[in-house]
Amino acid sequence: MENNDLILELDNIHSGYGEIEVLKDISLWAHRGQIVSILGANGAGKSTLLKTIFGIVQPTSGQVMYEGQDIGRVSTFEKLKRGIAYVPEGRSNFPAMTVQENLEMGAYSRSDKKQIQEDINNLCERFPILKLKRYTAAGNLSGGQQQMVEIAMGLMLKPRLMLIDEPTLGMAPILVTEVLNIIKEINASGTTILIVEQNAKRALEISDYAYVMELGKMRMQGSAEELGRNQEVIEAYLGER
Amino acid sequence: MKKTLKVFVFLVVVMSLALAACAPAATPAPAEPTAAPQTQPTEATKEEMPPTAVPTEAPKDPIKIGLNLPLTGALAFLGEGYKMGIVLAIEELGGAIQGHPIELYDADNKGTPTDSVNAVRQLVDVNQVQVMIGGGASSATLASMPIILEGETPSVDGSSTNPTIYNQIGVGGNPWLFRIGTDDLIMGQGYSDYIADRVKSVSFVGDDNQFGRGAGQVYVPLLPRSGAEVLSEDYFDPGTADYRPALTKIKSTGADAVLIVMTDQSCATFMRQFREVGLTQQVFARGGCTTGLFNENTKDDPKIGEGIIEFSFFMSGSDPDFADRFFKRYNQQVTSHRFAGYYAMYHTVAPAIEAVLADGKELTPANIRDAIAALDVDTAVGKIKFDDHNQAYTKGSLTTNKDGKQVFLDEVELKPIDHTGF
Amino acid sequence: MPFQLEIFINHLLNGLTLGALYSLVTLGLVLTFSVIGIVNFAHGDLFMVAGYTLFLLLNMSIELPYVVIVALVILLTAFYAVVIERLAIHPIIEKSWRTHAITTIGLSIILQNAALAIFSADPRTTPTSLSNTVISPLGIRISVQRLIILVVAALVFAGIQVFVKHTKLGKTMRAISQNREMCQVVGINTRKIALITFALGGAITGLAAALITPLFSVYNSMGSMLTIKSLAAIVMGGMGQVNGAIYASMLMGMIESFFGGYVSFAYKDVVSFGVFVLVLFIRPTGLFGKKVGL
Amino acid sequence: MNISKQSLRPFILPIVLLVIMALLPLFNQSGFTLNVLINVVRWLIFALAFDLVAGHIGSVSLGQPIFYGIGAYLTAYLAGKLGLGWLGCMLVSAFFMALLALLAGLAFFRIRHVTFAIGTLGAAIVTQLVANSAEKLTGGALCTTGVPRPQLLLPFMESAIKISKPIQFYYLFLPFLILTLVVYLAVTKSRIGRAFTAVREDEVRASAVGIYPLRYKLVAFALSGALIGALGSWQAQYVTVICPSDMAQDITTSLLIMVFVGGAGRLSGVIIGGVIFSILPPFLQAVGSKYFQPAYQQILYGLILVGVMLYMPDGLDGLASRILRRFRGIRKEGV
Amino acid sequence: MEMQHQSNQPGVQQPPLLEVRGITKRFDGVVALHQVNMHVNPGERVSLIGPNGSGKTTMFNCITGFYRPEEGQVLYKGKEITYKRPDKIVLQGITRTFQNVKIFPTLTVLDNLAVSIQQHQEENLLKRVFYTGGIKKFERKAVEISESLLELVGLVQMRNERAASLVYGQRKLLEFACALAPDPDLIMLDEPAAGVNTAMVDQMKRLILDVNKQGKTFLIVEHNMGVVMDISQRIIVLDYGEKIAEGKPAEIKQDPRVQEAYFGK
Repeated sequence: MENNDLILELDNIHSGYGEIEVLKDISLWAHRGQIVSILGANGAGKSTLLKTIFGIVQPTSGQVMYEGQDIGRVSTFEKLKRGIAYVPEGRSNFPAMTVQENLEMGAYSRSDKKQIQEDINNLCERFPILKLKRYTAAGNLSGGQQQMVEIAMGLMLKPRLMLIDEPTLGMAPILVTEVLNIIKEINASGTTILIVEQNAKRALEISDYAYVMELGKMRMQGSAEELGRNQEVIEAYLGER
Repeated sequence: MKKTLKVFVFLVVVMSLALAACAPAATPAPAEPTAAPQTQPTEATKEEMPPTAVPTEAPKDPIKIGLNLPLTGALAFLGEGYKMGIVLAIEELGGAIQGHPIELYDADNKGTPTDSVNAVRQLVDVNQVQVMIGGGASSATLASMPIILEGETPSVDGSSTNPTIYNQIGVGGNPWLFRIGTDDLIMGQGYSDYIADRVKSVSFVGDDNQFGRGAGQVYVPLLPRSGAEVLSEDYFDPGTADYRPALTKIKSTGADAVLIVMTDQSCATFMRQFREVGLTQQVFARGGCTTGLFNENTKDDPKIGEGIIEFSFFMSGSDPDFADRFFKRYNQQVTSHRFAGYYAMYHTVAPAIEAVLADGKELTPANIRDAIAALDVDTAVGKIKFDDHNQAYTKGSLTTNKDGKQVFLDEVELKPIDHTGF
Repeated sequence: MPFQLEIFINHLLNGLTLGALYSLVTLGLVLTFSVIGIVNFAHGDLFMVAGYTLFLLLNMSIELPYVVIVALVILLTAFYAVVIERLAIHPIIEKSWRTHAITTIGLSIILQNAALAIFSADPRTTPTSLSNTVISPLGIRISVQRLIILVVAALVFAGIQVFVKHTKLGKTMRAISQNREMCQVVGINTRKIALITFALGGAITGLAAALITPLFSVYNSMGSMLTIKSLAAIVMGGMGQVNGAIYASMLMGMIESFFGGYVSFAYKDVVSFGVFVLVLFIRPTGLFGKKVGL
Repeated sequence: MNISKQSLRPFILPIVLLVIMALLPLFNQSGFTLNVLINVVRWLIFALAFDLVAGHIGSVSLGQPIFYGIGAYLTAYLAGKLGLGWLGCMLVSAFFMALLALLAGLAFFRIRHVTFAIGTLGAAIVTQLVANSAEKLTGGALCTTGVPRPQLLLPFMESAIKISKPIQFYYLFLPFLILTLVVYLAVTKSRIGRAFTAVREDEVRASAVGIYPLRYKLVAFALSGALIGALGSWQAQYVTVICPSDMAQDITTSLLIMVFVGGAGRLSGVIIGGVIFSILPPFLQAVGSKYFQPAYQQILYGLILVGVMLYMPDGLDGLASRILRRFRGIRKEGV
Repeated sequence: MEMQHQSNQPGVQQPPLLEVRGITKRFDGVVALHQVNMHVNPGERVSLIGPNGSGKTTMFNCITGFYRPEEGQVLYKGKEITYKRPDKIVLQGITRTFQNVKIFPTLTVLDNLAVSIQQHQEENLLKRVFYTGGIKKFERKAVEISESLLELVGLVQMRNERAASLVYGQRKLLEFACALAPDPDLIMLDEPAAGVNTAMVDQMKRLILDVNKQGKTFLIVEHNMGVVMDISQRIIVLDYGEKIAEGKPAEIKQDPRVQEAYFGK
């Protein structure tokens, strides 16, 4: 690995909901500028992992290091300010608000009003679909368009690290390509991306590095190429044998 | 096992609560003075016992008086007023009658039948009072009557104006309940004639409660018989009601006069809006539209209440001296209920108890009942003397407002009236 | 009865003012309901407390101008609301609506009886010089106080529209009412906004009380019916739709005025609640029910 | 039926309750105590019937006093005008209120949750206002008065006894509580109760196992309506006066408090809540009246209520279980 | 695991157990299913696959009566059940599970099963109230069936636990047992292998095959292609609410349209 600049480091994280432990001893590293994907079956704990990093779920033990600092006790608001954005899975926008308003809400933790409007304009230029639907209620958009809005909401923070949960869930293949291309583009402009994907094959295509989770534990890790060639991964997650 | 233990704990709770609640009845409570909120008459009297009373004698048995009144809920103003009058009366009596200290026991009947049953039960069985004052609302009084009968404890009522009660008390079956306030029917005849003499048509507006509705039942049929047409009849929830729609309607009917049956609670609001809409009709009233409280509530603009003619019993116009004493004591104006409470205590219960003591009899509820039935007391508002339906006929009074003050117009003799059909 | 235009206009005006009055009272409740999801059965009692506050301020030895008094009532009521939120609502905010309901019913019992113990059961009037000043445009007599209520209600509703659509706080409130989980993701402190919403609801209730009670009187049990009418308006307007609740309140005012004026006052509340129940049968989501949010 | 410890368990609490209730008058026969006991019986029946809907079906109906009030007014007519006996009145009231509940249920079960609660509250207010305004029918605010008291005529008696003493009322009333408990247990501890739970927890899933949710909701609503209707009928004959205030919101408030503070959907919870909150107000008044004004009693009541909600999240029933668990824990350690 | 049970192969002329004819379902104008035809033969194991949002669950809901399709018919054993209520359809012999496992959390494991059986035991509500002798018999029978099902799925020890205390995998097994409880002919499973560990996936597969051997028909929605390939005799592929392919697992794997839409080539 050429880039040794660690942006995110998880050490022996245990986490869960109430008495149910979902994550068991998870360790993970992400380097600046990478796309790191987390693969695994439903219920493996991938989403919980992202939520734990972002702080919506509190780890019971272990350490979350971001840019060399422990952010285990830092509020989500503060995390947003420090440049971590989180795009949850599913319809995670404000459906009765317009795209414009959704983007403004995405920038909730920022206070520079003028700059926010400028950034929204820029995003609209970059993603024509946003420009087209700028004053339409987000709930009236199609699933793919909504996903685009949600990613754009994350981008409003100009994050250095973006956590994206299943961005292509249930999308048509063409859209999948489009969304993944956007993610790649975001990455190219300098944002580190941690992505949870069910579509393992497509995820590996854009990733630099990948982890495979099973039942709340890390099963495997390696560069995307390595895992792509790994027979076990192919069998379990790529739908081929 | 867990369940059995749970049951055990539960039973302990039930037993302790139930028995604690009943304790006073199981072992008659030692004579403790009641903490009436504004006064400690008993304490005071014990020390200032007049020297004429035999000083060496041990303190005499207390007289226990129960108040069965709506003290919380929508009718709380009524019970509260009663109690103020009663407390003032006890203070003026020196807190005792012939050396027997007076103890007051509260029971909140919330103005509802069910709670009234509970309240009378408490007064009769737990507090074991010798005489009760109250009822307050007609429905509460009606519901408490069987319990009063069974508990064999006399009760004096001042404001249950429902004519139904007349037929059920005294020779009607319940010799324990006495009314010093006259009911709607007794008052209604005279007042209908009075109104019909002056105007040809009337719009009727009343409080939407027992008081307003009960009056409506009497006046709406009586007025046409006396010769005045009733052009509209409306009732409003007291207090928050916006009367403007009704006032607009009254305007459209073009009646010569308005008859309003309202307590002090709603009358000020009604009259304020009456003036706002610009109505100029003569206003006749029953309830609390010329009282001190009304004038207090409209003191910002005395024109609001100007010229209302109100008919009532127990009105300060007949006994201005009492109104002054009341104001001195509470810094508040007299209302009918405050008046009624005072008269029930000072001019009815107290003389009866004195009579019992004078005869050297024991202060039992039955003896007090007989003494009340035999009362013949002259008061500023007429005689308190009960007929065979345990009804006393005090005088009615006509009052009006002038320059923000109540002015006494005339007295009206109230006579027994045929109650068949009620 | 022949149709008289003047009477009709009068009824229309009455319906408008009554509706404005109901909607001012409802507004404070619908905000907390839609943003925090609290069914507050003590709302009317907060109005009552604000009314007594007005009474006390009007009867102070120092005479303050009415505008100052209104501002004070608004501030104090917002403060009461904050205290109530901190003490009683905050600890149970995550619980079911049943817990909310019973806790606020308990609060309502406490407030009503505290008022009874402190102020006695006598109704208190709080007239201002404006409530006795009557003007008569087009031959319809109306007090300035009532006109002020109409104007202020209109301003408040316009203000609420602007607030909700164009300010960050307003947008945040809409956001919470639409998707609570997502709010955490963008960094909204929902607990803090809940407190602010309660304070805002309190302030509006204070404003309503400061304007409305001069026309009526204040007494301890006045809140119950106000709460129920507000709840009915909220449900009829479509569960937490601010505008829906306002329209529903106006509708109730109109029904009471016209049905009362032309048919029967005894049954006006029967009809307005009957309409409410009917609306639920026909449109279970309310008249203006949308799927999500404010 | 194989009589195991398991199957007897649900019956222990009601039987103990009934035995205590039946024996209490032996120790204290004052009218006050009996009146309190009658109120306990009344509220227990009311709360159990309310819980059938609110606790077991999960639809919090704030309109149950409708059945109570109409049952009472119906009885005033049946007993007063038609001279029907007390039992007849109760049965007829129960029948018609069950019917009314079925009709109301068909309309109201289209809505759910808070909307259902507020909708039924609206219906209760409409009913109360109609009772208040329809003077010809109900006597309006002046109430219907003079409902005859029950007359008991058993086969071996020569003439009927007029029931007027509290103790007579009490013992005539107690079997109705027994009946209510039997109905409550029979329904909730059986397969119907299981279906109720299924409907309450997940209507979609319930449909998927073949349960038609509306049917069970209607069954619960009708049963509740019948019991409350009979109760209203009884109350009319006990108090002899029926007013619109008998349908007032306070009743719903008390029910909510008893059932939800006690523990909804659990017999032990309803019994604990019902008994405590029907004894508490007269207790506060009788014992506390020397020290507090009624307003302060009410404030205390409100404070107790809020306190319970804030500090005992699983209700009094849950609290009792927790205390017992701790006791048991200590005992086990000790042994 | 190549266990093709020839004994369960449908006769060629036998009418289908379930037939879906031209079902169309829209939500707010968005078409979720468009003119879909499909059938399931008695004793068959059919899988319904496709990307999320392709209409699989919508199809399940249309068959089981939770949705009312705008067009088309659902026939079960030759009789139309299109607009029947869900509970009626269950009583006719179609049971189902849910994607986001649904059980009754406060009921015990045994009661969860019992409540699934009881509706099938008697029809008449009045009888249920008054005919207590029969109830006891039914109840005994229900417990018997439940016990044997718990044994089958391996939850015997948990019988008196509240269902809420089960872990995710156990809940799935309980839900599966509940689907078997009323002795249905057609069992519809919505993602039976999702979110459980590999051992449990194998257990689930075994269960499905075993139960199928006893003559039950299965219609399964599943994402785990390993499971789908192992247990399906026939696969139907949906995409954008339309049926794009149908056939044996091996054929489906080769189908270019499926490759494009589902496997993502």
